[in-house]
Amino acid sequence: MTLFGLEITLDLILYTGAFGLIVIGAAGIVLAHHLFRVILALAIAEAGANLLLVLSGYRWDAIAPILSGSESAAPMVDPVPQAMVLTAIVIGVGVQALAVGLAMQVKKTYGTLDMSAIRQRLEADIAGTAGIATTGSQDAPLGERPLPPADAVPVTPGSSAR
Amino acid sequence: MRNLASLLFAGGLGFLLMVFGLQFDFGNAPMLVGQAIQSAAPEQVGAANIVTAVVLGYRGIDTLGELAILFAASTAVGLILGHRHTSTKPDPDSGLILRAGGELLMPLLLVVGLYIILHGHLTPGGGFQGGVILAAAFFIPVLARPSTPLKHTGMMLIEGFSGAAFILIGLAALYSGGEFLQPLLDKGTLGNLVSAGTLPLLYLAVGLKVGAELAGLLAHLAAAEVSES
Amino acid sequence: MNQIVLIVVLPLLAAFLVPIVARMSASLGAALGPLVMGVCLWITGTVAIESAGNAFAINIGGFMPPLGITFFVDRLALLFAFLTALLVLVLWPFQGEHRPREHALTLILAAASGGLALSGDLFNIYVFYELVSVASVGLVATGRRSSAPAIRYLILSGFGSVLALVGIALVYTQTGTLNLAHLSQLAPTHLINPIGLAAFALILLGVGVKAELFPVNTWVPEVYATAPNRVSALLAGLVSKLAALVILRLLVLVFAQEQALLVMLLLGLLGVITGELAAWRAQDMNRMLAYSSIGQLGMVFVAFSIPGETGVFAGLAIALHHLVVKPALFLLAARWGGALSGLAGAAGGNLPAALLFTLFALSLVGVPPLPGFWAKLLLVMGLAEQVGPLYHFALAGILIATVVEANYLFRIVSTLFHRDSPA
Amino acid sequence: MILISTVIVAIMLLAAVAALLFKNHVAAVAAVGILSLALSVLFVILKAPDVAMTEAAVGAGLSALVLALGLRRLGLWQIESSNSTQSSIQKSGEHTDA
Repeated sequence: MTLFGLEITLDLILYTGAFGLIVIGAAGIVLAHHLFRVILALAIAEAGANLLLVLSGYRWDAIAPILSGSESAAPMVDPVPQAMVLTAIVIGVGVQALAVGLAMQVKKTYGTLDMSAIRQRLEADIAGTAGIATTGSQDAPLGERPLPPADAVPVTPGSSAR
Repeated sequence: MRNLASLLFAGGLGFLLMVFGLQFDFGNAPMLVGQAIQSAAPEQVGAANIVTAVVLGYRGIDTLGELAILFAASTAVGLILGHRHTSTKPDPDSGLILRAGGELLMPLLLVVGLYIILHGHLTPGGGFQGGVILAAAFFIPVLARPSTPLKHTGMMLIEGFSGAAFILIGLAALYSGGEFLQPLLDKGTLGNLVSAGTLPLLYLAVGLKVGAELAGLLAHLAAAEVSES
Repeated sequence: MNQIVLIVVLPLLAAFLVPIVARMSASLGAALGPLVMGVCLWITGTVAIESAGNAFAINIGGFMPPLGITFFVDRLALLFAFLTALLVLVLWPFQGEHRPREHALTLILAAASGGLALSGDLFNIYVFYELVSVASVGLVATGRRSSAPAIRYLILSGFGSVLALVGIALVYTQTGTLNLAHLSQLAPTHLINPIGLAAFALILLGVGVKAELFPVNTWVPEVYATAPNRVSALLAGLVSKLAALVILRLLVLVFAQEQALLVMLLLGLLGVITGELAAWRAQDMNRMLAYSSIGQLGMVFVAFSIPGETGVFAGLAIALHHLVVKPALFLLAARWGGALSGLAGAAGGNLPAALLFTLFALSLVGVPPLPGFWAKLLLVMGLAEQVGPLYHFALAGILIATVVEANYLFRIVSTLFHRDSPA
Repeated sequence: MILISTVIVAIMLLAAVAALLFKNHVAAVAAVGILSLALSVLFVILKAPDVAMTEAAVGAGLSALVLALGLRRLGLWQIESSNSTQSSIQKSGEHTDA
C-alpha cells in the first residue's frame, strides 16, 4: 500500500503515533492557557515517549517475554524497554498527582488557573515581597526599557524605612 | 508571536524526529543486553516473566527509585495540602447501593490485587498493576463515605514498612556477602508459584507500597479544600 | 567497598520510616535525618580512604555489567557524594517547626543526589533525576507563596524528562544497551551520527532543566525568589552541579563528537550572557543571585565544551567553587533579602556577615587571590588555547560577562557599606 | 495487524488533539482516558502484556481518577455545557476555556 509515493508500513504508522503524541503534547504544554490543560498535555507527551520506548525493543518474529515451559528457545521481544516503560508509567502518574495537588494550591492562592494570569500575579507577588514597586512587565525583552541604577529605583515606604 | 514560534518549534521537532524515526531499523532491535538477559534470567533470577526479572532483578534499584518517587509525590501532596480535615466540609455520603457495593467490592479487590502481585513472576502483572488495584480497594471506602477519612495510622504503617521491607531484603543480600538486591533464597522450579527466590517477596512489598502511596495520594486529593471564594 | 550503595539506600530507608518514627517519638524522628546523613558522610569518607582514589564499579544485584545497573565510583563521584551529604547536613532544617514530611523529602533529595553522583546507567540516571525533581518541587512548595513557581518548575522539568526519555529511547534503539561504559565502547560506531546528536540534544535539554541550561532555565528566578532560602541554596548549590556532572559524564563517555561540543558551547555562552545581564538588571537580592547562578552554570558548560582535560578541569573548578559560594550567598542574603535599594548601610547591622558576603562576592567575580580567580583563569586559558572563531567569541563573551558581574556585585557591596540612606 | 494499528494510532492522535481542544474539562479528561486505553491495546499488539496491564490500570484508571478528583476540587467538574445553571460546584466567574 502506498500513499503519495510513500510506502505505508507498520513502522511508519507506529512512529507517526509515537512522535505525533510527543509533538501534540509538546505543543499543548507550550500553548495551553489553562493550567489543567498543561497537565493533560504532559500526560499525552509522556504516553508518546512510552510508546517510542516500547517500539525500540520490538522484534518481528518474537513472542512476549514470558517463558512458558517448553518453548523457551523462541525469540522474544526485548524485555528491558518494557521494564523501563513500566517504571516510567508509574513515575508519570506520581508526577501527575503532584501537579494536580499543586494546581489546587495555586487555585487557592491565586483564585485562577490561567497561565498568563498566574505569571502576572507571580511577578507582582515576588516584587511585592521584595519591596519593589512594579514598573511594568518583567517579561519585556532585554534593553527595551531603560533601567535606572539600583539606588535610584523608587522604593515603597516599607523598605526605605530601614 | 510566542505561539507561532512554539508551533514552529513543535513542528520542527516533530519533523526531525520523524526523519530520524524512518531511519530506525524497526522490528530488528539490537537487543545486546536484552538477548543476554533473556538467556541468563531463568538461571540467575528464576522468574518465568522476564520483564519481572528485569524490573526486580537486573534493574531493581530503578524500582526502588520509583517507589521513592511515589512516596515523595504522596509526601509532597500531603505537605502542600496539609491536614484540613476539620475545616473541610466533606461531600455527602453516597447512596446505599454504592456503600454496600463498596463494602462488598473491597475484599474482592484486595484478593484480586494480591493474586496479581503474587503471580507477577509467572504471568503478566505484578506489583504495580496489583498495587493499583489495592489502591482502589483502600480508596473505595473513602469514595463511598467521604465523611470517614482513610485510616491514616494503618496506611502510614503499610506505607513505611513495605518500603522498608524492600530495602531490608536488599540489605540482607548485601550483608550476607553479596551485592545490594542480589537474589536470595532457592530459585525453585521455573514456573512454580514458590520460585524465583526473594522475588515474590519483593513484589509483595512493591505492591503494598504502591497501593498505600496511591491510596494516600487519592485521599489527600479528595480531602483537599479549595476555597470557593 | 560495596557499602557505598548505602549512601543511596539509607536515606531512602530513613525517609520511608521518618513519619512512623516521628509519630512514636517526636525527638527521635527529628534526630533520625541528621543522624543518617552523618552516617552517609562517614561511609563516603571511609570508602574514599579504602579505595585510595582508585575507581571501581559495583554491580547492583551482582549481575555482570551490561546486564544489571552499575554504580561507577571514581574520585569525582565520591567527591560529589561527600559534598551532597555535607551540604544536606549543613542546610538541614534544624530550626523552625519540625515537619516529618519535610525531613522525608530532604532525605529523598539526598538519596537521589547520591544516586546521580554514582549511577553509571542511563535509565537509572533518569529515575534518580525524576526523584530529584519530585523531591525538590515538594520542598520548593513549602514556601509561603511558592505554589505557582513550584508547578511551573514541575511542568518544565516534566517536559524536560519527556525529552530525555525520548533521547534515551533513541540511544537504546541505536545501541541496545544503557550502561554508560558499554555505551562508550559502542558510541564510535553507533552514536557518532545525526541520531546520536539528536539524542544528545534531547537529553541535554532534559537534564539541562536542573542544570539551569539556557533555554530551559525560566524557572530559576521565580523559584529562587519564592522558595525558602535553604531550599534555594540546595538547588543552586547542589542539584544544578549534579545535573552538570551527569551532562559531563554523558558528553565525555557517550557523545564525544564535535557538534555536541559546539551545541554545549553555544547554549553555555547564551546562558552566561543572558544570566549576567539579567542579574545586572535585577532589583532584588534573591533574583540577582538566581540570575548570577545561571551565568555561572553557563560558564561551566562553556568550559565543558573545550575538548580534552583542560575543559573538564576548568568546568569542575568553576562548578565546585560555585557549589560552595552560592549556598553561602543565599544563606547570607536571607538576612537582608528584599530589594537591593533597601540594603543601604545594612552592613552596620551585622558586620561579619557583610564582610563574609563581600568575600564570597569577590571570589565569585574572580578577584585574584581568591579561589574564584583560579577557576576562571583555567577557563580563560583553556578557551585561549583553542582555535576557531567560536571559542574566541566565547572568550570575549566570558570576559565581558565578568565585567558585568563585577559591576553588579560591587554595586551591592558598596550599597551594603553605604553610610547614608539613599537619596 | 497493520489495519488495527492504523485505527488505534488514529484514535490515539484524535483523542490527544481532542483532549487539548475540547472546551469541557471533563470531556478532555475522558479523551485522555481513551488515549490511554487505545495505547494499552497497542501495547498488547506490540507483545508487551505487562506494559499493557500497567497502562490500562495506571493510565486509564488511576490517572483518570486523579484528574477527575482534581477537576472536582478545582471546581471544573461540569458535565453539561458551560451555560448550564446546575453548577453547585462550578464557581461562577471561573475561567474555563482551553
